[in-house]
Amino acid sequence: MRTLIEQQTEVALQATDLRVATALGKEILHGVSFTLQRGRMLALVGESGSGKTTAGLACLGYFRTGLKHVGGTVELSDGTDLLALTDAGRRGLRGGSISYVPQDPALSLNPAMRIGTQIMEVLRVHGYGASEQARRNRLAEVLTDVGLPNDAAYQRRWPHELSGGQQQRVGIAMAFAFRPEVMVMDEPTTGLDVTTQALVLQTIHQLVTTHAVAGLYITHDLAVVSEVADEVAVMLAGRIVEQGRSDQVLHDPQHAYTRKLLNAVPDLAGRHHIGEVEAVTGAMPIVSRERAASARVATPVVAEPTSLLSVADLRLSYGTNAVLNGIDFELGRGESLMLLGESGSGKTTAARCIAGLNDTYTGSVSLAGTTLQPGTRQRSAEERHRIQYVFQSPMSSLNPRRTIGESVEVPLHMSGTFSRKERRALVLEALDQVQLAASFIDRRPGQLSGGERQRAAIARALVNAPSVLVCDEVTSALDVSVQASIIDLLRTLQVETGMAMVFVTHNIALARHLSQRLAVLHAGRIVDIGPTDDVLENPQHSYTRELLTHVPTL
Amino acid sequence: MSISPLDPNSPGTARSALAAASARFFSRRHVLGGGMAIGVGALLTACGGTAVAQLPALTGPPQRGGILRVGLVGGGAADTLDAHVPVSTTDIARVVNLYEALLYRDENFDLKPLLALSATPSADAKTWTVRLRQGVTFHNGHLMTSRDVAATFARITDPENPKSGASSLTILDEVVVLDDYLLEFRLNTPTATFDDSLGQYSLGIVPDDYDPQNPVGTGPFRYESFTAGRRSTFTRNDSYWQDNEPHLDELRILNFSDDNALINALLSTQVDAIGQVPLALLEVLETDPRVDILNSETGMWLPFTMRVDRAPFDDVRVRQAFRLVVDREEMVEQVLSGHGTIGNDMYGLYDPGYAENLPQRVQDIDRAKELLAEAGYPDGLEVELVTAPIQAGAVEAAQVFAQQALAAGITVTIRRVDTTTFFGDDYLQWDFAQDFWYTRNFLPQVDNGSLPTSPYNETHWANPRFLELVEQAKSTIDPTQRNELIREAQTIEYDEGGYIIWGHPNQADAYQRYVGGLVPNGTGLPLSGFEFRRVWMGGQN
Amino acid sequence: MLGLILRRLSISAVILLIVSMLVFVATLLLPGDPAQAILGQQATPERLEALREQMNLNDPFAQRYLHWLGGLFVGDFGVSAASGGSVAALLGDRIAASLVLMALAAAISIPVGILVGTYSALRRGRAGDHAATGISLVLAALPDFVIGIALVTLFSTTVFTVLPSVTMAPPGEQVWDYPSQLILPVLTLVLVVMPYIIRMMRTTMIEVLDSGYVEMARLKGVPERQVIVRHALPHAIAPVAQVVAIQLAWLAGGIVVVEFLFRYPGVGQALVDAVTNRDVQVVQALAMLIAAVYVVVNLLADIVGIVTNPKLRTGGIR
Amino acid sequence: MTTIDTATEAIAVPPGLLRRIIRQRQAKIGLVLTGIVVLVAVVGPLLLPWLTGYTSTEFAGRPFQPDGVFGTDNLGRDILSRFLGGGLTLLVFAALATALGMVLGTAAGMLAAYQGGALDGIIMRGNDVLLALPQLVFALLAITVLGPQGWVVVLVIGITHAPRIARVTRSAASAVITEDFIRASEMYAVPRWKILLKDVLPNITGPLMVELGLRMTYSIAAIASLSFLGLGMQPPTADWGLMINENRIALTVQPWGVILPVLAIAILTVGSNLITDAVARASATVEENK
Repeated sequence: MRTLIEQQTEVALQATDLRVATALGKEILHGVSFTLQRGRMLALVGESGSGKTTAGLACLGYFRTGLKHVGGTVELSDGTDLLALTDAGRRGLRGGSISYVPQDPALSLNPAMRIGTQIMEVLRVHGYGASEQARRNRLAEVLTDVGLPNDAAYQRRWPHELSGGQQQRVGIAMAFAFRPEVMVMDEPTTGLDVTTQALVLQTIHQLVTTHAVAGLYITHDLAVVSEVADEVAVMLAGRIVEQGRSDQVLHDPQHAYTRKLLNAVPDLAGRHHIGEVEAVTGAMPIVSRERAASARVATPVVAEPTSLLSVADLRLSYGTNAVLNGIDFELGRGESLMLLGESGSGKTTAARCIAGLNDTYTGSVSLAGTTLQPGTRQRSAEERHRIQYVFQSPMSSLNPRRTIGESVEVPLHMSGTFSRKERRALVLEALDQVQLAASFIDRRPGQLSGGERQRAAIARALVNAPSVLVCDEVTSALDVSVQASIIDLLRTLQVETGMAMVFVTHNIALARHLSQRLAVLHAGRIVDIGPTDDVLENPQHSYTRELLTHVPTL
Repeated sequence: MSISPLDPNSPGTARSALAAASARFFSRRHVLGGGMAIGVGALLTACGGTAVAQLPALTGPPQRGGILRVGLVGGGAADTLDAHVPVSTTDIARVVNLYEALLYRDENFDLKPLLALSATPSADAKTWTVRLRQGVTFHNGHLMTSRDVAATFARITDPENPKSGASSLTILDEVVVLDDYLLEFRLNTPTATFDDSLGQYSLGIVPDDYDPQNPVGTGPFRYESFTAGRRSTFTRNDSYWQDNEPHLDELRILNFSDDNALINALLSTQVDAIGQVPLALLEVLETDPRVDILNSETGMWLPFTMRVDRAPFDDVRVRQAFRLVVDREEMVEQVLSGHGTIGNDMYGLYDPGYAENLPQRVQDIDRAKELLAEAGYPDGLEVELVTAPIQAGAVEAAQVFAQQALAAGITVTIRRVDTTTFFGDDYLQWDFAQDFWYTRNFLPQVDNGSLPTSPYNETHWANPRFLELVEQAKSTIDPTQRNELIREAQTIEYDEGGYIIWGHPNQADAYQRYVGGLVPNGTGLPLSGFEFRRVWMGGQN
Repeated sequence: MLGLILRRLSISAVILLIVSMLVFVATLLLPGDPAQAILGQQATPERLEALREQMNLNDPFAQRYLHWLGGLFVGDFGVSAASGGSVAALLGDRIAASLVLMALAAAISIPVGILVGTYSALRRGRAGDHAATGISLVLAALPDFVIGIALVTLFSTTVFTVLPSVTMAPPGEQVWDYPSQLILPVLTLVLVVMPYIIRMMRTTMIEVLDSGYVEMARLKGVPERQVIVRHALPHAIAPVAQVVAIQLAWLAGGIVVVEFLFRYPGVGQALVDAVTNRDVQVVQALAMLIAAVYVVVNLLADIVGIVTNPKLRTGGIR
Repeated sequence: MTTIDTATEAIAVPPGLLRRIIRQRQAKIGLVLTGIVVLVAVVGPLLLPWLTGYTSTEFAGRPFQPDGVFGTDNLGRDILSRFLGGGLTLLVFAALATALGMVLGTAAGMLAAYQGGALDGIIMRGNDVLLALPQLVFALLAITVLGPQGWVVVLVIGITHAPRIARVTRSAASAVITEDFIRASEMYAVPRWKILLKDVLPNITGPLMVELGLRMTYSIAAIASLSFLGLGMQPPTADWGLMINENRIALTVQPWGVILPVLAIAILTVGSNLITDAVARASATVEENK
């Protein structure tokens, strides 16, 4: 708050003591206040469920079904309280002087309306310009503003004919068309690739500054905040816990939660620890006995330099659509390799081929010199044990109808060599390894948090003491603070058990926290591979270089 | 349902039996007619009938003029105007009014002359001399003579294309024209009751140049229009030979698909008279002040049939036991709502020779159990009863029988089949089933169902003494003597036969009170045997 | 788009073909000989042989099937064993009568159902919605004959006696010449069919109203009426078309009970009569007819789905 | 180490499906309604002839007379006795048909969803073929061929339910099968039948229970309809559908023979539909919480 007063800027919207409750009376916003100023961007940061979207929509006087406004005001620059207006009054403002950019344009664009018509609709509803022609001109103009073609053919396209980035630009164009005073953007870049995200962020920044729009940017991504926002408000469970200029908040956080949040953000440079584990790489050599021994948590030891897992000329196509175009890499014992790629790069497919979940590939996957059969069912029990796979979403990878114990036990059951008692002992041991109490054994996934579920899923992979652990985006579905704890766990495990790990991710910022080696996947090929530092500091491929320049950092 | 139109001796006795019979002879068309009556929807919704004052019954002399609209259930695309192949109820209604046979059965089931003045047998009963009524003209104006009669019988018995009546005329060798109004029917077998055959409605006399496309007869009404399965219209035959008849200007016969629609049509005055009303609904109709019921006792019978050549019914004690378990009064009450007379296990109810001397058989469970025990079933037995909706009341009778038989330790499993199956390949082979017969005298009935040579011997009855008596009776011209023989034969049937004849259903029709001239009729044909020549419209029209 | 429609069309054709095989094979399971059944007691060996020849009963199975199938295309459904007449002649008027019944029921239940369903969705949670969903829940549970008998008891026989409960056009006239007789059968069908349309319309509308693009439209400041008409309704059409199709197809089968109840002279009653009499040719013809109605109606719904979905229309994904 | 979890991640344990069903008002109403009718149907036969003086097939008087509490039927039997004795067959047959349909449909649907490919194609096209004949028409066709017998009715109603259940099962199972825990089981080479039984089936109980209720309602309706058409239960069985068929000819004179069974069937189906709706709502809540 104090920082706002110093600014000599015009207030466009002031939210004071906003309170929102569910229809049943449970309050979910407990008095939120913030100010939006022309030409400046406020980032509303919080993890899922913090109430940030509800607060954002309240700026448009809109409450989703099941929610109701129970207190507080939203004053506009002319002093009117938006929340005191009638439905019609609010409607006149929405899309006009206050506009909204939705999180998922794929869902928010009407699939049965041409994009030009959808943008024109805003202009018509609010009576932009004097004539239809004026509106048409504005439509073309705003499309150009957001960096899209503005020809008639393009305007006649259907939403499904656009890429995700283009769809989001249309969403922005729609929000910007009527030249609003205030724009509320709800995670507009979530789900976009880094490169696209960078371009969209740039567009937003440009629009907000050049047209002096007051922006509210809702996000969970602190790195993005540092790129776009002038001020930051950090939300936790329906309250703003810290608010201030973004450089101050990000570099000198006052509130413990902000600190925790920042601490958990992975960092491309590997400058700080996320969780309790220090970055793996940086100055460290890939494999270093001394470092491993001296580090607070040791880096794993590679006993034999020979490769444990060897992937050669892995290819896979769905029909004419080639997903993998020949992947080759080697993985040594105890080594950690990151497979980095954006969506569609084939990284998950490659991981699944290795684990035997995808049996239609050509090329070979060998474990300790033995070429494996493509499908898990063709592989021997021993081979299945030695390669384990952890799925992306812990919501999906555990059977909700089974107890954690039952799920974790499955691999043991299938090996068929253990008695009931032994199985239980092994399950408990695995739960202990992932730092879950023994009491979890009889719980069901529905009773667990996302982080706990992911731990349980990891426990299932560990129960057979594998040589290779393949982790497929295991943190992408988790909030950043939980992500840190999981990364922490994986590193610990790797050190303790000495297993090799393939870590598949789209998040390059995790590289230095996890992996000794880094492979960059693009369009089904590995374009760059080598020790993490080498690749990050001296990228060979233009794609890697582009990627690196677009990564948002704190 | 068996039998009738085709058989020589039973004039006018067939209704849906007819149907079934002809179903067997000409595809199974009309089994629906009477058979489905109950169970098909009905809701008597009066489209009126609320506060109409009770109309007085018609009195006084018949009035001339008016149109009579008659509703009947049955008929379909195969309906015909051909004088000699009537199948459905509506067919019969049409032929009775378009054509006339030599003799006919009146409402008391007495054989009366129609186009013939007399029919007399020779002493050996092998030659019958028929004297024709004079001055009768066909609808086309031609005078009816012996040649037309001879041509008619030639047409019916055409070996290439025998008509319905042919099967009862197998005893007929030739028809000899003696003069314009005198003929001789020469038979190959002595038949003292050949006149019965001549009284069938399916033996209507047609001109020698008869063409069914141009249906010409001597009947009280002449053909006007006809749509198969829907309606037919007839107009008065102004040159009809009976004095003052017919009274009506026009007669319309309308086909209905079911009882429900039929009754509603009557109540909403869309028709003036309807034939064959479900007996259970008579009371409802009676409460309507505008409607009169024609409730006729008949000699129709709806028997259970036991095959006397198959176990367990090959043992006469079992057959008698089954006959003794039936509570006939209850049968008539439950199945016919009381509208019927109880039976005494004998057919030919109106035959002058009917064995009225035999005691009425009544339920006697103890005796039945005894008989069963003697026959080797001390603990009762299980039988399967095959039933089908062959006639109103058939399936119901089966259920009542099953219930009554329980008391004697007889477990009756009812196997209900559809009529097509009932009259299918296994017809006449069922061990224990049902059938339906119209009013018929004893000898014609025996010809149809109780001889080894009969077309419908469903009980496989072949008692030698019985056969002997029947043969004798056939050639006995003296009625008293013949009746004596008949009584003797019936006694055998009564003591050993395969039929359980528990009752004789009434024929119930309903009509608007302004319709006059309808009288109860024992033949079993609805609406006074379809004799609409006597009907007249009172008051209205 | 055309390709998609053609594909659907050919799938429908194949389905009908298989149904026809199924229906035809059913006859082979019947005991007895159809020629014998038709001729009955009149069957002499010569006549039997002649009729068999005429009915192609001596041909191999496949050939008989093809002959029967070919007959279907030219409207030759064979000969009714019960009446001896041609099945086509038997059914001609009845098809028209049934179509009248179906068309009336559809013409009432579809628009009313859509309106009530939409109303219910828009008033979610309020009294009007509760009433609509409650009543449609109860109606949806009731078998058709229960609804029919309830209506008859109410309007024809016991409570009021204002409407006729059976259809009985005098011979030679058509059922629709007597509109009052159509009221109860049509009303029964409407009450049977409409709850499903209401419920589906409500569910679909609620889903659409909760969708991102409707929220977006509201956040754009689009007036509520325009939100519903332009953004919500078009998306509800395809799913509702499916339900309407299912209901229409249901009508094709459901009229059996309703026609039987009201003695309405349509194909449904003909079917019951034919089953009662084991009139196989008629049962076959009607089963094929009803299957064809079902398949065609579903095909139409699919086409509506394709046409209203720009993704499919422009040959996009899927 | 500490697990950092935000507040919302602490997920409230949803109460069991059954409890959530019972909690709904309409489920309670539905249970009461269904309970009454089931009680009548099950206990009714035991009370005969003690309560009414007649068994369900004994004669009490002439047809359609007002004797006794509700009068007599088309054959002069006591309507109340017929009614009390006539519900059990309907319930048992409906339950059997539903069970048959559920087993066939669930198996086919799960197999189609899980195996995919050609088997899926065959099963689903087979479904389409069966669906092309409306249930009643299919039943009538079967009855034409096989005759109106109890087992035919059960079989044909069960079989005609199967494709509809298979569709629902398939779509529910397809959603489950995309879940990673199925992939995990496959990875551990868990036998396929075990995956279907342990991983898939328990996760589609919600939609299956809805389907069970729905199919039970429809089975009751379909079997009663067939009896009503005279093509289901055969006389002299006491059966509600058949009662309506036998007695509706006299609806004006003696309405109880029709009204009693119609009421019972109406209450039964409405009750079971209310329960089904409650199940659907309850299992929808589960989905959201998952």
